[in-house]
Amino acid sequence: MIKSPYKINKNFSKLNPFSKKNLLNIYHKLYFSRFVEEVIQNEYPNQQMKTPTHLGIGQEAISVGVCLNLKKKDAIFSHHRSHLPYISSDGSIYKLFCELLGKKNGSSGGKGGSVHLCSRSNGFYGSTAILGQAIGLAAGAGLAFKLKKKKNISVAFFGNSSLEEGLSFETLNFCSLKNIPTLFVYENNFYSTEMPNYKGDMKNFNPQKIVKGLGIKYLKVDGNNISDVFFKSKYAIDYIKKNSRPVFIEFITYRWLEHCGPYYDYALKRYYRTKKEVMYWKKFCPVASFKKFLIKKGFNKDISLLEKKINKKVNLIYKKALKSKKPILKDLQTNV
Amino acid sequence: MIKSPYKINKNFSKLNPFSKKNLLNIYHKLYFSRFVEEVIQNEYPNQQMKTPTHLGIGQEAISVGVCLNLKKKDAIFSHHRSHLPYISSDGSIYKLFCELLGKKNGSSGGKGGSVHLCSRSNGFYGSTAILGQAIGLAAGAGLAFKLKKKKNISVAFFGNSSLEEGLSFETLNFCSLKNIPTLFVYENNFYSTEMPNYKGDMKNFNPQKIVKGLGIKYLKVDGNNISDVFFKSKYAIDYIKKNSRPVFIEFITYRWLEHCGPYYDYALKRYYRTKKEVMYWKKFCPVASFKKFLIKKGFNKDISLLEKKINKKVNLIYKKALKSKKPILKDLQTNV
Amino acid sequence: MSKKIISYSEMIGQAITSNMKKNNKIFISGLEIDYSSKVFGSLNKPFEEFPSRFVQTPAMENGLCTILAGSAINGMRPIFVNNRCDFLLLAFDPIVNIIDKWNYMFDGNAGNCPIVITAVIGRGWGQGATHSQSFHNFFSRLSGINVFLPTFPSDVSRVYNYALKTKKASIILHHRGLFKIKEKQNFSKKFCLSNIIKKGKDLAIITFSYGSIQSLQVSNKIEKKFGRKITILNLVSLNPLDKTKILRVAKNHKNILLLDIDHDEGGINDQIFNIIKTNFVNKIIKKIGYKKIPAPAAESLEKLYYPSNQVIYDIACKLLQINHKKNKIKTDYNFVGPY
Amino acid sequence: MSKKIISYSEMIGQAITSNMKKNNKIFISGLEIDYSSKVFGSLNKPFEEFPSRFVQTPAMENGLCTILAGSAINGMRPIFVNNRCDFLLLAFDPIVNIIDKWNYMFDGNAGNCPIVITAVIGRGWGQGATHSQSFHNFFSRLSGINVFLPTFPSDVSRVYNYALKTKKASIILHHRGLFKIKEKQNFSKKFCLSNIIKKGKDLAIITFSYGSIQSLQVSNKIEKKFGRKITILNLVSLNPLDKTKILRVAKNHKNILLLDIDHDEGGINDQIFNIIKTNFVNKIIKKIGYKKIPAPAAESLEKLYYPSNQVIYDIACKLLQINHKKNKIKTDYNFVGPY
Ligand SMILES: Cc1ncc(C[n+]2csc(CCOP(=O)(O)OP(=O)(O)O)c2C)c(N)n1
Ligand SMILES: Cc1ncc(C[n+]2csc(CCOP(=O)(O)OP(=O)(O)O)c2C)c(N)n1
Ligand SMILES: [Mg+2]
Ligand SMILES: [Mg+2]
Repeated sequence: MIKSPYKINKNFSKLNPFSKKNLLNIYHKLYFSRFVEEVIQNEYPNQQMKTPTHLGIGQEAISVGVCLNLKKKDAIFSHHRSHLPYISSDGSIYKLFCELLGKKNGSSGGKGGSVHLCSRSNGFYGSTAILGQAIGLAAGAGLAFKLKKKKNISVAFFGNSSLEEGLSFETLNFCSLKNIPTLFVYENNFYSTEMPNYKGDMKNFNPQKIVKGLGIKYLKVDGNNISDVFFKSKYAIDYIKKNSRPVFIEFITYRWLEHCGPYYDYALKRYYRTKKEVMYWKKFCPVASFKKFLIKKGFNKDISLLEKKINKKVNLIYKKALKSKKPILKDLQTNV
Repeated sequence: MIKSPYKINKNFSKLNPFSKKNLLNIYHKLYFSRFVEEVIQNEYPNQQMKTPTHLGIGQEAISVGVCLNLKKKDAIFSHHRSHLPYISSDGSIYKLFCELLGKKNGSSGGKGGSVHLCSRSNGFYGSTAILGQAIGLAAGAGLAFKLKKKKNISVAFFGNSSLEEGLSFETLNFCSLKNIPTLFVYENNFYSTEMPNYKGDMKNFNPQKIVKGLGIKYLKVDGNNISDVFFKSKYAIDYIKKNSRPVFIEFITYRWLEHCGPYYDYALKRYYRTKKEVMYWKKFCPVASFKKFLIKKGFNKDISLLEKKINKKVNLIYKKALKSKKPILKDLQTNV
Repeated sequence: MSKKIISYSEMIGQAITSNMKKNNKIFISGLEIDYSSKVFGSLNKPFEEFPSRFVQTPAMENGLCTILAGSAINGMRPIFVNNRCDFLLLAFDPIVNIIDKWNYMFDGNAGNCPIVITAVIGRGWGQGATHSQSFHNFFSRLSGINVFLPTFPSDVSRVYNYALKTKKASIILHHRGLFKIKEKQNFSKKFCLSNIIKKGKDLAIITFSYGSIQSLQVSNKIEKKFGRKITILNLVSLNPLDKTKILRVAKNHKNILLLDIDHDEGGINDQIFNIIKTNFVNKIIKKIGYKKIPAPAAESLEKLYYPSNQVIYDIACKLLQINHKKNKIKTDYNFVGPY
Repeated sequence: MSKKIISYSEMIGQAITSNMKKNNKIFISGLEIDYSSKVFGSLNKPFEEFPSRFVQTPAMENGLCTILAGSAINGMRPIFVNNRCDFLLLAFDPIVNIIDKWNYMFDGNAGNCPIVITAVIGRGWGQGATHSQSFHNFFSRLSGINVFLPTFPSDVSRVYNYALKTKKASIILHHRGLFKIKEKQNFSKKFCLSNIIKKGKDLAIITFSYGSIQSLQVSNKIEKKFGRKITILNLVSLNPLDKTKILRVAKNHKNILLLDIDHDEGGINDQIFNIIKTNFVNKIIKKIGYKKIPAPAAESLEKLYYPSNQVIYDIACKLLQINHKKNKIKTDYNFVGPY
């Protein structure tokens, strides 16, 4: 069984100086991400969202924590598990639902599906379905910022397999060589599809040594702890801006659901990991653990209000999306 | 100016226990390699060898030293700078000349040119013109040995740029993961075409850290010292066979001539490196320095005899190759 | 035994397994190949019988293809399995610069490179632009690689038996809509580049892969409704192309319909058009292919992007000078996702 | 000024430089681009004027192409320079899955990706199979990328001016035999997909890149010897293809010769053949291309592999029903290596 190298809920105390409003804002983002994904999870079996969908439930703290430190003009790219970074960068939920439902009002007019989201005005430049591309594209956006002498940074969200592709190696070497202001967000969730990385494909693979061997600053962070994610990525982003150098962060996290689709693996009798393991990791839930911290602070009521509000709002938006129009013949050949 | 991290002719004393015959055999191989390349260098301007040719003069010790430790059934692959590994694996010089001259008797029937040599019966499986391929192909040959439960190993000869390609990263990870018996011979000659690696493309690139980060044993060796090359590659090959694990050796060396063609860069007024630098490195000549060692041992006469014999033989072979037949229409569409 | 019904997917597994039994040089490699679905079930059987001959790998299409080519050059017979044809783009260098040319570049002196590359062509259920492509039109232009697109279990059987024995490399592309196709297992074992899967004198359709399935559905309907009979030539191999058979079919038909499962301009449709027209000036030929745009994800657009049975039906009827107007025919493509 | 004679290579440099002056988003990247030869001298001028806008890189074709695509998506106009078209195989994934589809996949909401990719097509002097390929037939099938193969300095000027301004991505392929072609610099600046570079009523040749040069040499000889006049349509763009012009030329000629600079089956020749035959049933069309094998290295084989002027001459004469028998014409391809 794969265990976390960190203790549960290690520490949120660094967030103590934050105002109540700020703290609730963070929780808002975490819970909102979770709930949107849960709506998709629940609706997916109805066969209305006909597009391969990779849910991020369990990994919310990473995108929320990183994106809290970004500016609207920074550039974000993501791999296939794209919903969370899209949501965290304030991409429209209506457009997300529409995209999944194949509607004209989707973020990509229905042409892209779950793996091709974008919200350019929010800095979410795009997600793609081919492993590694997000890494190269983000580096390219960073190169553009550098050439344009802008102070912005670019960010790539990606997982284990993307890192294995030669593309990532080439890109990291380039970014190191050319001083590209890019943050590499490596979501290490211990699995690629149904392969446990640490037994399988990445058995001898040491990201820290490799990344450092390319001259790039490397950090390892508990990806389920919003406080850690927030402060470490803040540090990284400051570092990038100050030194115009890339930074690579390995976030430890865990995906609860199956690789592609809405179910728990154990419910489908897939045996590449045990129910016990999933249950173990649920104890590291980034949303619940932070909620506990806030409840200890006495924000009980605010939280349940906030949750109810989100639930209602998101459900309404989903219904609206269901009713919105499908793209038709005249849309087929536009924007080629 | 790029300087060697090693002292000149550091030490041949480990070879002292070798018999005279053995020592002269090593010198034979070194001098033979050098002289064959010099014949090509001298004849190339006559425009009879119409194929882009990358001469290895200055780098002889690596292929000679490595190949002395190989068996006929081991598998060698090489990048574009292919003559030396081909010669060291006892590939026919007649076929080499014929190939360069575009003759039917060439090692590839004239279809391949300088970059596509092969001598399968001698274990030289092939060289290719695309950066990185030799690395992947050698790993594949190693995989085949492993699957066939053969005790042989495979070897890849390649330079700086091949190592930069994502292909090398993917391959090294694979070999580490699957316990592939492959020796990676990295000929670090400080340049790729006209780019000084350590100022340019490889400024932040640390092969040792990267290779180790992939769980592979790494050695760094003075590639101009035949004794070092011989013993370190012997050690590596024993290690590979014993542990069924890959080994990566970085050999430090220097290419004397232009990237592609027979001239000295300074003679063509190319300024990416100075004449002074080339002259400095000539003092590390792997052939001359070993010769000095043998002369000190009193093998003067044997050496000049051996050299004369080689000169005569090689020149004759070249003349024979010049006279041999060109491929004709009926050859064009065979072996597609 | 010989009357057993077998599916396309099972046939892949059976063909691979029986060849593995006979030849211990065959092994299977790819990423995600021990994914529980095992490429729509097609690898279940070989995996059960020869788990140790599976080489599951990291994500490294370029490296893996090069490595497997190297193993083939050194005497093995790798089957490089890909869950999508699109991923092969990352391996175009070893495919084109090594596998295609190895034999020729060394004039046969460096051995063969008998790798078998298989890949699934995604279609429908929101696969989108980068999970639904097929590069048969590109691969077919190479000289050193066979390109096969089997339609039926019988094709699968013959293609694998051939590909796993020939000295040349092969690329086998499986359309995702075919894995559940069933057939009685009493078919001929003789390898053929193409086969006539339906005979008729009124029209000839030359097509392959999922195009053959659609053509059958359309032809059956036309036969039932109007008694008009259609010949369907199923091109199992696009490289080499069965020019003899194409010309034989063309000779006997005035009207010919060409149906590609990619967009049509500058592809195999044009090549066949040329072959026919160069020999028979007066044939009436119509071509069908996708629109020249990437595949959209939304279902409503997918339906417009992929030629429906209706589109094929209408054009076939036009060629047959049947005025049907109100007749509707469904497209029977009911793949259920997500992957 | 306007009467200055300029070479193809100089024109590339000049076109890039003048665009760089006007648009500070343009930059140049590739490996070996500060190699002293600067892609046959073509980058000398931009490098002199804007050395800081050169991004020289390690060997990383896939990574680089993806990165440059990312920079284009973020507002820059990269020119991705390649010393050989063959190396692009390593970048087929970003070319096909990103650059070609970026606009469509996001329905225009994720911006354009206006990258310009240039590459040299090697030929002769023992380049061999992996340093001499051209993938125009593949690239032309993509929907989101323009494919240009300029023949003359005037084409170069117009193509670069267009490609560096349009929102779409472009691939510009330069045949190595063209870099020394010279022309007076008083040509029209108006961009066109194709142009007629010679007019005559007896035969039409439709071709491009180095094929246009060979066609000119052959036509001039035929005109001198036999007084027969040939039209040559120089296709500067293969994607989009100038169908209107092709049909206009076809309309006025009974005999048409198609000449590709790759092997011909299933390529642009077949596509043009189809376009013409679909509209004009009775045209007599001959096609010329390379043999369907990899390029050999030996000079004696290269001469047989690449269609010589003699081959074109003979076929043209046959179409013209000229019985010349003893007439010889040289192939004027005198590139000197090594690279
Ligand atoms: C080039 C390429 N090869 C294979 C795939 C198929 N594929 C999609 S997701 C995936 C595994 C992803 O795992 P990981 O990178 O760890 O991300 P996670 O799903 O865990 O977030 C694979 C192999 C692909 N999309 N692209
Ligand atoms: C994929 C690819 N990209 C570019 C080239 C062009 N090229 C040929 S050799 C070379 C540099 C090789 O330098 P290095 O690897 O250091 O080997 P050396 O020549 O020093 O032995 C380059 C860039 C190529 N052959 N293949
Ligand atoms: Mg993962
Ligand atoms: Mg080098």
